[in-house]
Amino acid sequence: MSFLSHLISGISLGSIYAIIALGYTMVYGIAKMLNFAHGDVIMVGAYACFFIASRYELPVVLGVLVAMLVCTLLGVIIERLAYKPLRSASSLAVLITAIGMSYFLQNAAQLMWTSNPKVFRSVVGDKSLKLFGGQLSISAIAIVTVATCIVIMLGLTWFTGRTKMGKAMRACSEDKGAAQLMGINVNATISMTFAIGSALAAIAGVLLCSMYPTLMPTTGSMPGIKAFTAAVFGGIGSIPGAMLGGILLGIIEIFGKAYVSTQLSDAIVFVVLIVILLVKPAGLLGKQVQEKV
Amino acid sequence: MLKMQKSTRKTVSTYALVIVAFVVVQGLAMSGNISATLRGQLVPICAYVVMAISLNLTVGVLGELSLGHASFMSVGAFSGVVACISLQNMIAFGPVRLVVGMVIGALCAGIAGFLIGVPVLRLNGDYLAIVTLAFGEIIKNLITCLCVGVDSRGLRFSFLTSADALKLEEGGRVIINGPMGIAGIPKLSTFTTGFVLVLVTLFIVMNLVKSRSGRAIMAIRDNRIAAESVGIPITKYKLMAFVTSAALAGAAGTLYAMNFSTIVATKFNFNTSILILVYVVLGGLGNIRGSVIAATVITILPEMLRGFNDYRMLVYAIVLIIVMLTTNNARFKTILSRLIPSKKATGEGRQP
Amino acid sequence: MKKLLCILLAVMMLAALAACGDSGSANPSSAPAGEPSAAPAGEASAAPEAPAAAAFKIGGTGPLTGGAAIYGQAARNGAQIAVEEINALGDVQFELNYQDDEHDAEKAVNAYNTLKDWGMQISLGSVTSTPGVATSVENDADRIFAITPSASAVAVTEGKNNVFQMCFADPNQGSASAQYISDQQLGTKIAVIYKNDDVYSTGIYDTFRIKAAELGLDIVSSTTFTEDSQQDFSVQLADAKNNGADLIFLPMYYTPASLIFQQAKSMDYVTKYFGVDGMDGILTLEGFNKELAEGVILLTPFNADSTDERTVSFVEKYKSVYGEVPNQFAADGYDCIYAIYQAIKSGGATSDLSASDINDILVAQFTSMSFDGITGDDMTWSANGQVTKGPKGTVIENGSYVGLD
Amino acid sequence: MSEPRKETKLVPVPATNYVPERDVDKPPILEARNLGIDFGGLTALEGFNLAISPTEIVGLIGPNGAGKTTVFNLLSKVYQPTRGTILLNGNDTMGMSTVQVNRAGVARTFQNIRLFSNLSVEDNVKLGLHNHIKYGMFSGVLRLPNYWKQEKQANERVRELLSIFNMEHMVHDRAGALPYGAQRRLEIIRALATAPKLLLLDEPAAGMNPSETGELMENIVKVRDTFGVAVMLIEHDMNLVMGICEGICVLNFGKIIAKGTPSEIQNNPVVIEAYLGRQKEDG
Repeated sequence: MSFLSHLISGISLGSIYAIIALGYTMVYGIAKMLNFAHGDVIMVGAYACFFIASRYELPVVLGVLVAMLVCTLLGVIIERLAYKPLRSASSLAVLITAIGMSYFLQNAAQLMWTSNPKVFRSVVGDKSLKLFGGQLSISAIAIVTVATCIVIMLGLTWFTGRTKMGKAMRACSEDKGAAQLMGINVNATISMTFAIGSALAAIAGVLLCSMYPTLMPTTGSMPGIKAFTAAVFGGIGSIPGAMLGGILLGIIEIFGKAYVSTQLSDAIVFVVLIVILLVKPAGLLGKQVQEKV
Repeated sequence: MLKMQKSTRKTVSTYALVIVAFVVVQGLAMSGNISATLRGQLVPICAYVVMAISLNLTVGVLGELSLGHASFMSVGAFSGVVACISLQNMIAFGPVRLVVGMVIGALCAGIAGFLIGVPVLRLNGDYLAIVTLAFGEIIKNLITCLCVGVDSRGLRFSFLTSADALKLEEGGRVIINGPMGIAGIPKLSTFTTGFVLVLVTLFIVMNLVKSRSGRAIMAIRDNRIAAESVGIPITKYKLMAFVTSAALAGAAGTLYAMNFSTIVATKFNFNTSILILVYVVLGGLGNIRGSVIAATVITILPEMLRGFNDYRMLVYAIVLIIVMLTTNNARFKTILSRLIPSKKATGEGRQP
Repeated sequence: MKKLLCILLAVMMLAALAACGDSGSANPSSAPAGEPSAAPAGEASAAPEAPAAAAFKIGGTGPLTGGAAIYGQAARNGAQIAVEEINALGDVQFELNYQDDEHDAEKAVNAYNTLKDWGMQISLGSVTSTPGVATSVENDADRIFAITPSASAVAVTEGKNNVFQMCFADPNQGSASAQYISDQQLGTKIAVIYKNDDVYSTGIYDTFRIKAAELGLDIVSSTTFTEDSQQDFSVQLADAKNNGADLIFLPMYYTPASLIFQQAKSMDYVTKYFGVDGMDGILTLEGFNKELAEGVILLTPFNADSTDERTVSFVEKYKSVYGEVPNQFAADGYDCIYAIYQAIKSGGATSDLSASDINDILVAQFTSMSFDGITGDDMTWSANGQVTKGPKGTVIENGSYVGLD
Repeated sequence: MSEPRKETKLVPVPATNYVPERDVDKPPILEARNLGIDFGGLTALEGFNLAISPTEIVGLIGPNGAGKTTVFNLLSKVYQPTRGTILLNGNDTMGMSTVQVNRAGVARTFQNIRLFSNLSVEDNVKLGLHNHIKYGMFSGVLRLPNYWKQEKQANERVRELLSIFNMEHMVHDRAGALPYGAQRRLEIIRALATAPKLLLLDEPAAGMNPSETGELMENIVKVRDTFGVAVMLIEHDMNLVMGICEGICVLNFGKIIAKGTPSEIQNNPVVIEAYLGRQKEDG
């Protein structure tokens, strides 16, 4: 029974990583950049939802919508101001700029909202589902998170596979120059990707803070890094890969703690990551691209 | 041969820059014309300069992104300090003990670099980056669980337990106490030793780059397939660059740790690795002199921003973004090059 | 490269200008201590009106940015309130300067040196332990007296004769907690969850474990978390539950503790909790469901809901200035200033003395005086710098702290 | 690998592949037997048999996508063959890496030039000399006497090699900044610097004007004569191929459709239909 409940904790933690990882992987796929500020966009989204839903006690749905709106705008603005001027620069320069942006968001949040933690009120309440005569309980937020994660994954797969905009995104990620020649507006497509990635970040922020309800300016950074790991784990650039990587990471983290050692849990996660990458150098579902000679 | 002298001139100017900076600062310090803040930063600056040069060897010269360079600093710091403390009775003279500590720190970090490098260097690009990040986290986690003590029987180790599991004899001393790290480190590092380490690092890296091995390393960066086609064994040279880089970082770690009375494993986290990467990128990939300057400026910068009080780190972030935008954006670059007449010849670029 | 250089230099220049222009206090260290500061320091932390008489320059370092900023800011704010109160009394003037150390030893030494350049005569050490260990060595070497509000590791005071703590040292808390649990028979099967990359948390746990063994308390589960994994506690709680713990000891700050309470509830795990002084502040968390902490017992020297006159007045002031209920760090900061004030008055120190002269006077006073503050009555300090004050057992009842015994 | 080979015996070397008056009785420097490779179930090359004698110049021609570069990639071990054997000087190269076959005497250039573009011309050639410069990392870092001696020899050798194509004056230029033709020539020099026995040139004349091509033709012959190497080249310029190649091998759809001397190939109806004919239509 404890195995099952650990598994459930792992899956629900992993689903949050998965949603964040989806944002990472989309942006990476198209802009070929590691957007280290993604974790901090999550934090901003969570704060937006906190102010609407917890502090002013407005409807939760409104909180989520406002959070998505705020994050989408923020994502697009960040892209325009900080990343677009570096479109032709080396990927390392963009990486460092993204890190600068991450520092900026954290420090701005600290100045605006203080470093005092806020306790986030779960968007679905603290009900839980009892099974096996109460031996196993699954919290409502865990169910909602896993469901949201699956819906988002399916939605994104549909979006990139079937819609015009989605196809444009895939085209840009394959070859920007060729896409441009085919009449695709590359800049608009990249902005759109950031918008979608950031809206996902808002959802991830709300769910993250509903499950683990302390909110601080640094809340997003560690889940951000772990989700980045998850994205690589699953094969960066691959949407199902991000989902799989996120959930596996969550499960490994919880199982590592439960069955090996809580002291070494961080190390265990990363050891598994390294082993997987050594066996499958492009991640679980990533494509191994061979250089043409 | 005229142009040959030019690249030599560049090397000489890098040494000259470091030596002049040392002489000037040392002179000011002797005559008491230097603030305590700057004086306190001299050793960390030297350590970060060495870190930046050594990471440049991996990122700029070898062309592989490493996000875990701080972990080698960590290995060097902890092993070097353990060596310095346990040799306290054997080597009385501080500077010699420090040098021995640095050599041991470099060795241990080099071994760590080798152990990590052998399996992972066949990965490329972002995958290699994430694996180095992962190793950084693993090393941080492992050192947090490690206790080391010394008594008359020699070094005692224990893992995942606490310091009393070391079962030290009377008069023994706990050196690494798990998460509490090391406290009570004798302050052996001085600006002079830091300066010497910077010179040694410059000597090693610049000579390496301008030798047969360095050429092979740069060839791998520029075109791996072509390098193979002329008979250059990729793994050997990747490993050479990576291990050298790790060993130098280890020596820098010892220097750094021996300047503060305490170090903890969590200091050498992802953020520290990123900070060092910032030095390298700002200074220019493969540009050793740039790394030296960038490491110095970026280390001093947050202290100069203290006037901004709570806004300090916000301003720091903004400065970082603006500097990245201005130095890497094509439009800004052309504007700048119009303002500043550039004498850049063809031979430069990424070449150190 | 040239371009880069120019930009960097320009940025540095700007920064330097800004630094000078803003604080006006970047005087070289050679400026005689006690000289009336020409420009009123622009720091937010400095006294609002330039003191007429020469003020004692008190400096402290603490995390004012980053993840640990809450502790540094609280200590600074608490100390600032005390400084303003004392300055209003008129007999002794203080000038407070708090510098950011980002909870990092290296940055703390930088911050300390900045304060030295400013002409610091008395130091408040560092707010957190790791930086505290680094700066206390400097305090010792420079002979600048230090009393730290909350750097509780033993290594902070160990081997230095002029560094004092306002808070309990970690081992004292650990053994006092075990003693208290045993005396009050709160439980026999104890589970411990601690943060194993944190000096404070492990410091308490180490002595708790030893003392608990002496007292016959059975530690049935001992699990950890780190800075990187402080969100999910389901495994740790399940371990405690499966091992039949009847009390969980939480030597940690209140942020992770609030998550533990919440997750235990969603697991339907009901047990007793025992916290340490870092738990204080949990009730002031914005949006925290106080029912979750119902019945939690903690050993803390400070209680913001106390009806004690000085505490009430401090809490009121703090709320009106900073808009938040002060936590224990703020109270420690406040007490540090008052303790210095008392020692200065009784020792007859004046602000024109050098830092090392003041140091000698304060060390003599601190090791002999008794101090009543808002974090405890009859506090005394041993020669090794550790404080002796009665830990107050406090229980959370109906959403507020209630003193035990 | 498991499928039985159709030809187990040594493939008889077609006499047409040898230049009659030269080396005909010496064993071939390189021999490919029944070579083939599949990419994900798709057969890119099949039944490739060829022998090259020690100082022969062989042309490999065929329409785009015929598998010419694939042959080079197999011979230089960028890809490992799915079927068949490559004998180098009579030794099986099975399991050898690119680095190892280079040391055994195969050097190549690339269709899309692969220079070390951030390094100087000098360094590019020195990298070709890499395995002939004998000092280790420590001599290099510590600048031991051996370093100076070896580097001096290398510098001289670099200038010697560059003089083949009259490129001595470019010795300090950045390779990536050279004009296109010079980059192609530098790549050949770099390959030559490894002291190969077989030089594989992938479209050496691509992007050159007729006078440059003429110069290149002379130089290829000169290189063969002075260094005594065998040369195999892929080229679309028929003047070059017909002008200097002693033997020509025509590929189409991954299969050899003809082998022979230039005149034989020119008159081969299959070749005309499959290759030359089509090229004429293309204009």
